[in-house]
Amino acid sequence: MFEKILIANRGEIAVRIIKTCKEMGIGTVAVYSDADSKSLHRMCADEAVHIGGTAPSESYLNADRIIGAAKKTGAGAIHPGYGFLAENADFARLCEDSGIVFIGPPPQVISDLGDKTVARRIMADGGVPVIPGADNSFSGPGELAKQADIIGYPLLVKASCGGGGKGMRVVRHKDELADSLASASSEAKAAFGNGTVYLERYIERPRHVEVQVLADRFGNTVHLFERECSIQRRHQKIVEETPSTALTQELREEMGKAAVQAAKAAGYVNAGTVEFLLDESGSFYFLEVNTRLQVEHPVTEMVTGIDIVRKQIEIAAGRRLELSQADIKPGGHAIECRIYAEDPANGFAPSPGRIACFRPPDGPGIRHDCGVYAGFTVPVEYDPILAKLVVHAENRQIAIERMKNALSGYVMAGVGTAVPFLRDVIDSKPFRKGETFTDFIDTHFPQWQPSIPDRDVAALAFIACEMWGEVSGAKGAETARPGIPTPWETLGHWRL
Amino acid sequence: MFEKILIANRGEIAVRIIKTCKEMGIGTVAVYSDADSKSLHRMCADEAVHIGGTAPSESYLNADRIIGAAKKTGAGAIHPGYGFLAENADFARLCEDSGIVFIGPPPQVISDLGDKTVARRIMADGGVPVIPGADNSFSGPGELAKQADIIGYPLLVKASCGGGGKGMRVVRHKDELADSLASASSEAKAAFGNGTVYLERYIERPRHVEVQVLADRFGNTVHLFERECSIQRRHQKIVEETPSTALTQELREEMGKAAVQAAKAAGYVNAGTVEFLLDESGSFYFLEVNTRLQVEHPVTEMVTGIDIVRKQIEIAAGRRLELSQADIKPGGHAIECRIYAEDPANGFAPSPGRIACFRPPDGPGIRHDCGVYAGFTVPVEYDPILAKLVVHAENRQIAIERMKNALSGYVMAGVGTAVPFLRDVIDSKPFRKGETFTDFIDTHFPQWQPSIPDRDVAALAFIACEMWGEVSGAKGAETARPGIPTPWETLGHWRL
Amino acid sequence: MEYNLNVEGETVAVSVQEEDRDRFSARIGDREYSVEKIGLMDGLLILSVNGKQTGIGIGDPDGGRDVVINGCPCFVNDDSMQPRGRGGRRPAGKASNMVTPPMPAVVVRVMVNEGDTVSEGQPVAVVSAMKMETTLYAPFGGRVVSINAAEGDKVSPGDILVDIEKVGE
Amino acid sequence: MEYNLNVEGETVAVSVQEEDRDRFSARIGDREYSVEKIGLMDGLLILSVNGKQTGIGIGDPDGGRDVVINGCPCFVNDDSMQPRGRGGRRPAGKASNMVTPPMPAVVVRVMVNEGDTVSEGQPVAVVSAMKMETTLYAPFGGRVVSINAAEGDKVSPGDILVDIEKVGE
Repeated sequence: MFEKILIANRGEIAVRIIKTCKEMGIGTVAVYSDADSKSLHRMCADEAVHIGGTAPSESYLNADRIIGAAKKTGAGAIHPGYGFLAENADFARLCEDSGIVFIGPPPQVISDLGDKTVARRIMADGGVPVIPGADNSFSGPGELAKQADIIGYPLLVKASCGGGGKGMRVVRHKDELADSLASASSEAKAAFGNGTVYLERYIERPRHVEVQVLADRFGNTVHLFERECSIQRRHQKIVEETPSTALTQELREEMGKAAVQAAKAAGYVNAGTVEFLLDESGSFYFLEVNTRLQVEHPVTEMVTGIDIVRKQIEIAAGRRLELSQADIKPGGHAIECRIYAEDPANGFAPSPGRIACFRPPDGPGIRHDCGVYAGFTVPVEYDPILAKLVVHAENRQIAIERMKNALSGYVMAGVGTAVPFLRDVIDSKPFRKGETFTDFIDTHFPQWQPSIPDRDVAALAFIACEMWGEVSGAKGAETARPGIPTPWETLGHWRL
Repeated sequence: MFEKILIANRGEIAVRIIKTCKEMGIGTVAVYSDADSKSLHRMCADEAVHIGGTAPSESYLNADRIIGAAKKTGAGAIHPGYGFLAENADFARLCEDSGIVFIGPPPQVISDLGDKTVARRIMADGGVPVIPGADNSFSGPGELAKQADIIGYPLLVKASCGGGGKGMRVVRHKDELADSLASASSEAKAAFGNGTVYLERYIERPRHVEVQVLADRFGNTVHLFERECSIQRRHQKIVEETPSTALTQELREEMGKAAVQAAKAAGYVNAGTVEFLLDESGSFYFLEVNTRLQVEHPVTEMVTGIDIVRKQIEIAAGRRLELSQADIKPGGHAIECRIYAEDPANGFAPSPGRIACFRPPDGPGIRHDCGVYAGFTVPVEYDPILAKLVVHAENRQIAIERMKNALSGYVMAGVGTAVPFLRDVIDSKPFRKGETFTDFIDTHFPQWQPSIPDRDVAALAFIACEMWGEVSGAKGAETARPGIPTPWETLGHWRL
Repeated sequence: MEYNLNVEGETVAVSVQEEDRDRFSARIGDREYSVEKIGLMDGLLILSVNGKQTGIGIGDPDGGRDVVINGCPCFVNDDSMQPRGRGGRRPAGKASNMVTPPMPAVVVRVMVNEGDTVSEGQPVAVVSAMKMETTLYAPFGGRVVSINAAEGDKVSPGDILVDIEKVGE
Repeated sequence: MEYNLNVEGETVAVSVQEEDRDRFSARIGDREYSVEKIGLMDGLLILSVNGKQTGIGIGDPDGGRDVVINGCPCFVNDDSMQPRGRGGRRPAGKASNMVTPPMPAVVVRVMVNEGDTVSEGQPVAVVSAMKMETTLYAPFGGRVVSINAAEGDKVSPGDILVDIEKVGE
């Protein structure tokens, strides 16, 4: 086993990885940028190396400096977390070349799966369902019409060189095809200088369902069941859960098998996530493989009891996966809410700044993966994720009640969060019914505005601070004893 | 369902019960004594009623005042927690008579099971194994010799009116019996004025294994598997875990069935715990039923995902238990360490006082049920339990590593705790091997003394406070901004 | 004592009567309140308001307080008191007549030069916060008088990145 | 600067050289240390000692500090400085020549009266803390000069509950 691991990341995920390393008796090296000298991940590690400026290119994306820090501290392996260099095949290769173990899949697997067309081909060849569509886009209108019959309706006309919705048409009936092809092609030509289009099955009201897999170097591959991640805002997941309300036990096993098949087809080693689109009929299609630890991995950990980071480290160290598929028996229901620094009263705009007051909820079945602390200034330069609130309970209904109550007890001031929004989402009828599709937010919360808490109580709380905060030096002193803060001395902090 | 529940307890268990009530949308009423006006349980509740003086008889044991508080606030039910009035049949009856639901078993069941001889008879009649012994102690030496042959050796000669080990003899061979009977009888006569003795099977190196049961009013009774609670100091449990390393799957099911049988024999309703002694041969014997929520219930909650307090409330409200035995599938391994206010450097003497610094560990698979906070003065008048640290992991080995690391990160100053002792216990070879018998502490830790942490680092930390604490007013001020504490203003608290 | 507080943009007038060291009564409109200080626990202020206990988180940004009740923060300041910080933190409405970022941000680029004529709604600068870019537009047509920020600068709400002089009014 | 610290009953002499605002170097015996202040997070002081970072909990009882390292508290005080509190918290050894409780406690009963003659080891009082009773014994034979505590009194280590005058010495 490694004696020391460098964590090439920051924030909550770096802190979370450090925790598992400590449990395993492995030394931890944090790296940090100028903006992060007081960051939680830096303080939690056994050692910390300053690797450069605040800009990611000068620090967390700077492969050479990170490798340098690993060499300097004698770290035998690097855990990349998610984001930054986590899915960078060149970095994985550089680690290998430097004699440092990259905790993730082999570089070739990362680059294969990072290329969507290569990944699609690998999966199709491996018998994993992909979204039906023309793999050859250089066909004439006649050929496309034939393909359309094979794919079926509704289908999507897409510009080969397109993006941003330009040159894209949803075709619901056969007789609309010719017109759509013509208009899409002409729009594509105008926009990208290339009118080539191709066809793909259009998935209506899809769900985003992904499957966690673990694979060792010896060909043992298992899955840890699914995560339902359909609730997204601006293509960013905000609520995840497991099990998915959309899956029958049969479909669950089928998708699990498909994920294992996908991992095997790709020659996958370490922890990874196979993402699928699931349509309303119960058909599912390969979307992509995330070749790293996923933000939402805790929900899987809570229902299976398996520490995925520990497995990653063990696999990277060459250990054999001692788990068989039959050993993995998920229990109960888990939900995660991502706590981003964002201002729900201001269109969810990023909300960096200094955390003036912070008290996350705790209690049975509550996990809080967190990268910040009271007094920390959340930098403007990095991802807005501050923490993840995760709950586990006997069943989905109790998990919802637990999450709702936990969100009600989430105290953060100084930096905005979407906690009130998340609570409304969790507590909504469609969520309670499990009607979680990727259009959930647009459909059910298009114009959400935060409700103001009881103004009277807010005013009275303000007055309470003014009144009882002021006396800390005077009345408070009479009960003060050396070394022991009276409450009102403590209160004095935030009223200075 | 109840609109409001009064919690007739204090400390960590009151806080824990309040959390489940909040998740269920039930209002909470705390009661508190003079010494507890600043206690955590009081602050966490929606309402709080001062019920009297610090002495338990004036407050937490005062049934009339508690009933009065429930009536005043309109609480429809009372949860007694553990200790205080939890196993008081008269109190349960008084609740009933006052039209308030007592969250626990019926009064008659409490009183039946509270009487050891009645309980033993109920169990024996119900086919639950009890410790073999003479139920009639008024037999002559000849009769006793015959009984001895039936009971088998080793056996225990016990004084009928005895206690404290007086008039007690372990008899390992038949030929020692006559001498032992004579000497025990004469010792008993000298000590208690009554030389009557009786016989009981002597259980060597027993384990204390208990089974959690849930029973509704409709005759549905299930068990939630076992808890191993053999590690005790002065007959007080300090470490509990589930599953027990001593049980085969077969024995586990057998004990579970016996516990359900015991509950049914007693007419049990609500959550209860059937305690057994387990000997090295795998035979187990009924010890007693705890007719209440158990201190160590969290380990069961962590492996089953079931909130036992929620079940208690639902059952008390007349709901049907929707769980069948087959639904309950425990997963992983959980360990609990009790954090008492005690000074390991001073023979584990009670250590009340003001908590000067407190930061419990957190992270994946860690639960901390806690009744105190930084700045709170732990009263001298009540139980020394401050908190319970509970971990859950994929298997026992990882759970041990998790607990060990969590204990290493447990920061409490001002009040002593046995954290360093617990860490040594958890990390010991016999514990790791699962050799947990009730003589564990006496056998393996008879003369334990805390090891001093690195004196140099302690000295340097002290100097760091002196040096950087002093400048808070001067150098610290330059970076201070209104409303935002600099670290060194905060540091100023504990150096005042 | 009388307070005129601004709670999330609305004025709340409170009449307060101190009862004893740990207690005051208050009237807001025709509603009567009895408020008791229960204590401070883990950074939360515990109050009893008419017998109902609440844990309240309190942050203290410039010029007011963030009061967090049931997970929802809400900004309260006292218009009648001296501002203790740099003035109100939150703009009363959208500061739509200035080229200023809506949140602390870093300047990605400025697309105009001093002396340029700009039309209303023309993009003049892009700022970035937490990997999300926001384009700032000219609030009205006019002439660029000065550029006050360069690429890479850290800027805050209220900082005028581009000064535009209205033309033809 | 020179420090003479008492760490859990043993003297540790430290020679300290301030390097800059956030850093000092120190020598203890022949061991050299470089100490850096990293920050304060959730009540823990984060230090780097020779490049190894540690989170340290610090409490401040009378006359010294409780320093918590890796879950183990350890009491440090500075013998060379003025006591800032009521003097050392912990008795140097067992205060075996006084009738005083080993921990804060409540008096359950006093079993002797003023003027009584007691013999060494005779129980003279029982105190209770957290539901555990502790019997206090006469440290030597003598005559009870005064009783300073009554049933129900809260008492602390150092409080002499029963004054005994040695006889025949």
